[in-house]
Amino acid sequence: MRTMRTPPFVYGVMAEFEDPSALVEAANRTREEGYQKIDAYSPFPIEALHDALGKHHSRLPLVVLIGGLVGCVAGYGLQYWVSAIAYPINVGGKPFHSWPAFIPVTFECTILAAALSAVLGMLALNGLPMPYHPVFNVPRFALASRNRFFLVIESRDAKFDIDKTRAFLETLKPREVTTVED
Amino acid sequence: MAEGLVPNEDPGQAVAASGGPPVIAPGYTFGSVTDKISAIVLTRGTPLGWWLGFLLAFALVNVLLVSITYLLVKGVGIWGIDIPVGWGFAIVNFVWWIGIGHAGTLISAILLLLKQTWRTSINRFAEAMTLFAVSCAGLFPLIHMGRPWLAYWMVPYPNTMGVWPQFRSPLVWDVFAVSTYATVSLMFWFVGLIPDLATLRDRSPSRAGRVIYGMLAMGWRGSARHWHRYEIAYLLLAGLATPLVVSVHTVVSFDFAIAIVPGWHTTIFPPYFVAGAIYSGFAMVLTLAIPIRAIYGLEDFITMRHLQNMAKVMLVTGLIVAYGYLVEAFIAWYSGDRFERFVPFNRVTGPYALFYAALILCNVVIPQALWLKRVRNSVPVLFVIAIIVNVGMWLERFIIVVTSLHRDFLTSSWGMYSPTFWDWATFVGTIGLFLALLFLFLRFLPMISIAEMRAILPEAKVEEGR
Amino acid sequence: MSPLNSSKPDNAGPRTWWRALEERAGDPAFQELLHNEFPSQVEAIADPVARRTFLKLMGASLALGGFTGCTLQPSEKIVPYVRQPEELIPGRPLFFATAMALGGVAIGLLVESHEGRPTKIEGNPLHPGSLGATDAFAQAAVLGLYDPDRSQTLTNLGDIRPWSAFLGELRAALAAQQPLKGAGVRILTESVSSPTLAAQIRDVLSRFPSAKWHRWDPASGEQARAGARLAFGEYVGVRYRFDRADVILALDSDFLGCGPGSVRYARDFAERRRPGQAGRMNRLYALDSMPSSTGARADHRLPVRPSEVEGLARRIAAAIGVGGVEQATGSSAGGQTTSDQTARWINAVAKDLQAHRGSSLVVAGDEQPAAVHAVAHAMNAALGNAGSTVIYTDPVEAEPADQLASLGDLVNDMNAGAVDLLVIIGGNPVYTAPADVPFGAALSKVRLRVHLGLYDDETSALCHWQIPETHFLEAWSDARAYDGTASIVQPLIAPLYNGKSAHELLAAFTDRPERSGYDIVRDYWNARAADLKIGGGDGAAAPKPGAGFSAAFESAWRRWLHDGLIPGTALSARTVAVRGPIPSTSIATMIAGAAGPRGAAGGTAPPPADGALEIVFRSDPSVLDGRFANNGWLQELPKPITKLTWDNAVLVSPKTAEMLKVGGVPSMQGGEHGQIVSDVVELRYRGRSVKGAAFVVPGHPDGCATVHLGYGRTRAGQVGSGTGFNANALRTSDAMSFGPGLQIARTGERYSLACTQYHHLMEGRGQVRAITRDEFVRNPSALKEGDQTPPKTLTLYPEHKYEGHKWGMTIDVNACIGCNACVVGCQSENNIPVVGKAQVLAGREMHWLRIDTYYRGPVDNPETYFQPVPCMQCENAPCEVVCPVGATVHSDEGLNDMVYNRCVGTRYCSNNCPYKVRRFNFLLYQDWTTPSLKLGRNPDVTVRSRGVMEKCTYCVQRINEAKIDAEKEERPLKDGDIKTACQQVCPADAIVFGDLNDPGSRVAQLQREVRNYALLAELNTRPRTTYLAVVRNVNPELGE
Amino acid sequence: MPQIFHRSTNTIARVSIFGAVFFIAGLLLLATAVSRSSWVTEAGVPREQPIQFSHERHVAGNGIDCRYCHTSVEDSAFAGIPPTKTCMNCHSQIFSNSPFLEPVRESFHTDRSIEWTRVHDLPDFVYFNHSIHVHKGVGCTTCHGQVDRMPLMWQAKSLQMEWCVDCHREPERYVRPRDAVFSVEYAPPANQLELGTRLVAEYHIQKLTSCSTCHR
Repeated sequence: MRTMRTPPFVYGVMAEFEDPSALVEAANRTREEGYQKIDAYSPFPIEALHDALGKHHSRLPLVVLIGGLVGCVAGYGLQYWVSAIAYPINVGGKPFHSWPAFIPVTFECTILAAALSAVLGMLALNGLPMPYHPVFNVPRFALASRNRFFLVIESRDAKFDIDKTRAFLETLKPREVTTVED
Repeated sequence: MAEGLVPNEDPGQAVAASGGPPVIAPGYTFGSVTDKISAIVLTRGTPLGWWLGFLLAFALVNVLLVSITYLLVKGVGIWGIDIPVGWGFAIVNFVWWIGIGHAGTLISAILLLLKQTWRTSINRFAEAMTLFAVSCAGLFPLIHMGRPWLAYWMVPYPNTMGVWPQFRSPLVWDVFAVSTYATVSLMFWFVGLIPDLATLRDRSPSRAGRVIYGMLAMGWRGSARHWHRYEIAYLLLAGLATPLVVSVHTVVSFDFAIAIVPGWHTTIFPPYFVAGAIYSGFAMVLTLAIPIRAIYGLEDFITMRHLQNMAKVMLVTGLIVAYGYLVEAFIAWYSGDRFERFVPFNRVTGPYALFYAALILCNVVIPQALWLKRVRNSVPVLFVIAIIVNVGMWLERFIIVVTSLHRDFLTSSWGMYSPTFWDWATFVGTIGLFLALLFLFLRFLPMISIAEMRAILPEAKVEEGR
Repeated sequence: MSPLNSSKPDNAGPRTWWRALEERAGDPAFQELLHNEFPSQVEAIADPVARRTFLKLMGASLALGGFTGCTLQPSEKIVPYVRQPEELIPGRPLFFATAMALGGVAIGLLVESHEGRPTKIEGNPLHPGSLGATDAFAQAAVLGLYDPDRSQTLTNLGDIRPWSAFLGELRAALAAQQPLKGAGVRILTESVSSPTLAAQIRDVLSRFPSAKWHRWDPASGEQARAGARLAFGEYVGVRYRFDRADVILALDSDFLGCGPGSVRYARDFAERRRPGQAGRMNRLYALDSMPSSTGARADHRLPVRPSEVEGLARRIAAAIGVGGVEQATGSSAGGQTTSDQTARWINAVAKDLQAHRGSSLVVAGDEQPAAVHAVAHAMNAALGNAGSTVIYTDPVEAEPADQLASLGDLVNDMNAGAVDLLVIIGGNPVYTAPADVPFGAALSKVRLRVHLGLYDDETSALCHWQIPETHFLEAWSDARAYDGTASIVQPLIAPLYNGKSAHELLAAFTDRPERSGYDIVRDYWNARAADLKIGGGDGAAAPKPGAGFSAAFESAWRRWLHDGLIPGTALSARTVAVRGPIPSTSIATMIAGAAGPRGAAGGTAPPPADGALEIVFRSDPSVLDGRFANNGWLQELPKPITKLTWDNAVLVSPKTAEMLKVGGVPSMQGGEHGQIVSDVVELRYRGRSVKGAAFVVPGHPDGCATVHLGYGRTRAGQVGSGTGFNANALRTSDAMSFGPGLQIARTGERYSLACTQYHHLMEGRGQVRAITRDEFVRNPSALKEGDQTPPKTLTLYPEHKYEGHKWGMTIDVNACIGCNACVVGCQSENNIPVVGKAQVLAGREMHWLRIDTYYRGPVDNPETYFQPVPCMQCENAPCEVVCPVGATVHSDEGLNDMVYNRCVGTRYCSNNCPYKVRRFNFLLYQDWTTPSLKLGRNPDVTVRSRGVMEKCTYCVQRINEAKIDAEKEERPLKDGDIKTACQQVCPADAIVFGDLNDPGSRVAQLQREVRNYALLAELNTRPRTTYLAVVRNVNPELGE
Repeated sequence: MPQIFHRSTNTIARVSIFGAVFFIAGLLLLATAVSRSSWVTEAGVPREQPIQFSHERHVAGNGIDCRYCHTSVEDSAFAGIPPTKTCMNCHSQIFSNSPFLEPVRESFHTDRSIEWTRVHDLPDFVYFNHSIHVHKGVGCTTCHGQVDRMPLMWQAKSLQMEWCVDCHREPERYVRPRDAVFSVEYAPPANQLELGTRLVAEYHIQKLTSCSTCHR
């Protein structure tokens, strides 16, 4: 995705907060300020935060639905083809296409496919795995998985200007503001 | 929707509302919760007790390996099975383990959907327990075959013979159900682990730890958008796992209900198997939770509240199971079918009467003590009852499998079954396997979901517009 | 050395095999081997090079079978003939007629041979003693032939020696005897029915006038012989005509189950019991001691101690006005003490017999004393049955003798040191001799002891020379059937172990010691040619071997071999008269003494108060007198009634067991279908004692215990040694079949008996349906009462259509006598393994076809029913639906196919089979290693390996064979073209197989009969195998 | 905390995850391919024999009919391997002292059979009957290939169950007129289906796919 550039390159500016409320507050302020390319990091999910960053509808449920349907059709199709077309055999006097007996497997296939698409879909949409990420360059960011809350304004943002942005973030009474290098 | 992990009301109020002890002791912060739980994993020295426990379990694993090797060399004839009783310990243990494997997913999924915040501190190792139980269970259908090396024939794949599995057979349903269940449970467990893996990555003192946990965490950084999709996915999984968990034991019960064997061929089986599964599952969670919280000093996280709730669930499911026994007998009588009628009679008066009596005692009589608050409040008593229920549920499966088969239609073919040394060795061996895996889990992964614990802390509450 | 050299190219029969051997004999390498190492030829034959057959022995790669598609098969060799026999088509079996003699009476057989390996034995339809059926012993003979434990080498005191060495010593001994006219020479044989052998012995006796010929054969009707002599003053052959008998009284006789002619008798008897012709149905009364097949089929059975039979017989005789029976010792006439029930019984029987003069029949059991036989003869005479239902002839056996006395004399002579040379031809007298006849001890006093036997057994151990005897499938001989019809016994294979036949051994006494059995037999019959009205047979003097046989003889000879019998040799009827009063038997008196007047009271008379019991000796239904002890098929064969395998037991009635406080309980392992843990009791009798496990038999008379002979062998072989206990140790010459004064004491020990069915009650599950004849005539539909067969419309699923063939089977429970021939026949046809006692104990026996035995009525005298249960071939087969890999599915003709190579062994099918007819290879049961056993297997049936399920296939290999032949001949299959193995051997013709889509087929007709019913029909499995209900011809006077 | 992973790991991680999917799929495909390959079936692999016997020479060269040696093919399940005698019928005159034929002569004189290596080896639980196939118009070359072009014999077809079942399902695609069964020149006509359908009716050829047709 990124084109070649020579580091050090500024990924964005990061502000660290003590508690979730502060972060949510900061996020709101930042959007009001007109920043678009922002992201927030917290050690546990904060619903309000997601709203603050701007709601966007997730396509994940659709992915799962499709996955489930595919699994369902594939599962039943396989059984039908095997028992009625590929090698029809009289089993205990039952008809070749004994649909009631095919329900359990169809169900399991549905669930399996749906579940797989849920997990893989989530990872894909989140762009995971991504072991390397610029924010990790900030030493204190390790606390993002413990008890600290971070807000990042990315340099991709139209309004981004390293000094102005830093200044703005300082106004949000963060514990500390750092430049995220890439 | 995404409130899933966040208590929709202040836990303090929740306590007030539901009465009884809180789901987490007061005075904890994000930091302290994180440190306390991750410390168990990240500690440098491994406690001696862990070593002892693990080595014991590992010894039993070797018993398992030996008995499986001998089995492969000689054949299933080393077990006590015969004609008419073609299924013995192998299937009994299979159903027992699978049943135990139900609590994890149930606690994680169903309680999640029901927004039961008390689940948070037990779901992690309940899920782990599920995985380990299922892997023990999965072993038996394989090794109980006359020619286990051909097990892959049960899987549909294009082969040079142009033949396929026979999809009318419940055993094929089993293959799909159990493998699906294992896969989904694994994913559910792993997805839940991701944020905690990130925590371990960030806190691990050793480079190796950072790298390994880092790889597993897949670069999780707690981005708000990620959290959003993460919760959707988690909820969807929960929604899928719930019918799955019900279907799995239903399918397992089909192994019997589909057959025409009197004592098996009954419609009550699916619900009563599922209830039994939850019953035994919670019993096993209690059996494990009680010592673990004591040993690792987690009483603050796994509080009396949890134990009491699990006790209540056991009481309910236990009653459903008891009801199952009643209906089974009633239907047998009501059917007017001489073969069906004979089964309950034979269970009560036949050569296996003692086992049946023990079953009723363990599964129906003793658990009634749980009606008493005093009992629910006494940890040791709960522990004992949980173990008794585990035994009882094993006996139930023994009764279903053996007493139905040993005297079916033609009196001329009536026979008996009794396990051999190798039956026992294999069974004990799987218990060893289960414990060994559990010990490894306790040592290398957070046994309580840190992220979710943070979410139920009071300080996690966000006051808007400050 | 072998008959090859003399065989002529135009001989009928297996000459091609001979020729192959001839080459073998010519092979110098082989000659050499022969002389230094005496290799068993089994290996030679099993090794593809020497075995001139390319068809590999089936099976060996089934173990790999699973991997089809993902493993390489090991490269295999094809080994063609060097010179291929003319009429042999590779891959197609040949059938040869021969005969098997047992107890001096032969049954005609057809033997199936694959590339020179006999694999399956069938009855010879042309043979009067067989009519196409056989008994279990004949079926098991194949295994006997290939038994690796057979005596394989000629040994002298254990050292392997060549035949020439033996000849040398024998000739020397004979030379020494010449001046003494052979005074020191003794020959001991079993009952001899082979005319050739008899002639040879006579020849020897003529060379050594002072030599003696003794006979001892525990399996031949000793007492019947004595009885005939007692009645008629001479030995007489007795032959029954059950086809002519309306009313039959069996005096403790199991004429259906065992004894000469039983196979034929079963057929004749069954023919007269077809309820289809209710008018022709016969009625059978049985005085029965140890419950027997005959007792089970009887319309009225009275359980009595053997000792009581004589008294009752005499009273019945008296009641029908036979003279000369009363003045037996007082005991037997104690009518006044008789219970009314018995009295009623006796009167009813007497009345019925009298009502059928000329068409009634009284049969005395072989184990009954001479007097009873005599009384029976007297009754038959008085009833005018002689000549109609019972035919008297010259004895079938050559020169019958009082064998007990004969053995006694021999022992005395031996003890007196008068015997220098004893040649024991067959048999195992050291083991079978009664306890008070110290044969073994006396034997050591003989200077030169020679034993010709199939096994290196107890007798061989005490002899200088052990000569491996040829199996009857290996050697030329001849034998007479129950009616005297002679058959040529022709071999199907060269002796596997360089054995010698009795003929060849006796030839050693003559000046032409190297003559082959083939020449001897041929020359004998050539000499007989004249009296057989065969032109040109040059009469008296036997011609030079191989020298000019007339063309007429050659053609006759060929026909004899082809037909399996020599026409016109049946013994003709003659009239004999019963002489005067019949003295009472010593035993009866003894028992009267012991038991007091009650002894003869019969029926329900209580046992002697002093707790002393009566002991009853019977030859075992499976191993007979022990001669079949090393035959795994027979050892594992569940004995009729008791269902015991691998052991004999002390069989007592429930009452007696209660009195003795003994019995057995099913163990947790195996249970009712496998392991019965019984009390071990000590039998004390006449100062001798043995220990055995007690076993309760409903219907067994009170106050006596039955023990079967033939067990407790010490040198039977790997299979037979150490099974059961030796009842001969108690048997004394004055009470050979029963005697008083038995004491039974509990030892406190327990012993596990392998019993395949211990629960004999039907629990109201309708396995067997029975009805009386009168009811059947009045209202046949009464049979259908309580029938819950669901209507075919009761299903959501559409029917499967079966165009073309639709195989089905009916089994007539009314005809089945539980003789087990079908079980062994099935085992032989389908390569069913022997699993051994331990596995039977675990409830894992492998028989595809089992005979369930059910009781109805009072435990002291229940009605007994035999129900053969093969796979039902259900149309809605429960087993198929649950198989995950489709290893058992339906064929287009409605067969429930079992595909071994697809089976992964979940055993779900067996669990779901309501008939429990499926069998599982829990361990590796097949013997993959022993070469000789491989030879005996049926190459048309897969040899199953470990971990796969198996079951009855309706002999699908036979179905396919017949279908292919019909297709090639472009003709439709005829009803009867296909016979399943069980159907073919059934003496009672109880099993019928055929095409249900052909309305004319027998099976279709039978399934339309009102008696037809399906087992567990209410389960809607729609079995293709159905049963025909029992119709019992009850005497209204006695009622049910 | 310093960055643990290098930038490249992102790509590596994703590639390896998706790669794994395709890798496993590939393995399965390979397995199915191998199980049908001649490495497993040994189809098309000439077998070493004790004698350099050439069907090419005897069939194409001398035009000997199949049945001259494989005598029982019309009567028995087994087509028959010629006894040494059959070889000697000719070779007592022709090439009577060729070194190649020494094993034959040796067998004939010492009366020890020649040990041929089995080329067409069905598993022992499969019961194939030559006579009925020949009778129903299945030509020798249909299964055994162009024997007349095989210097050393090899197995022409896979002999795997799917191959058998293929013909048992649609015999019309393979059967030929009875008189052409033993012909090695016979080539299926353009209208095979039409001809086949006619023959199937004419010869009463059933489509036998029941297990017990071949497995007992």
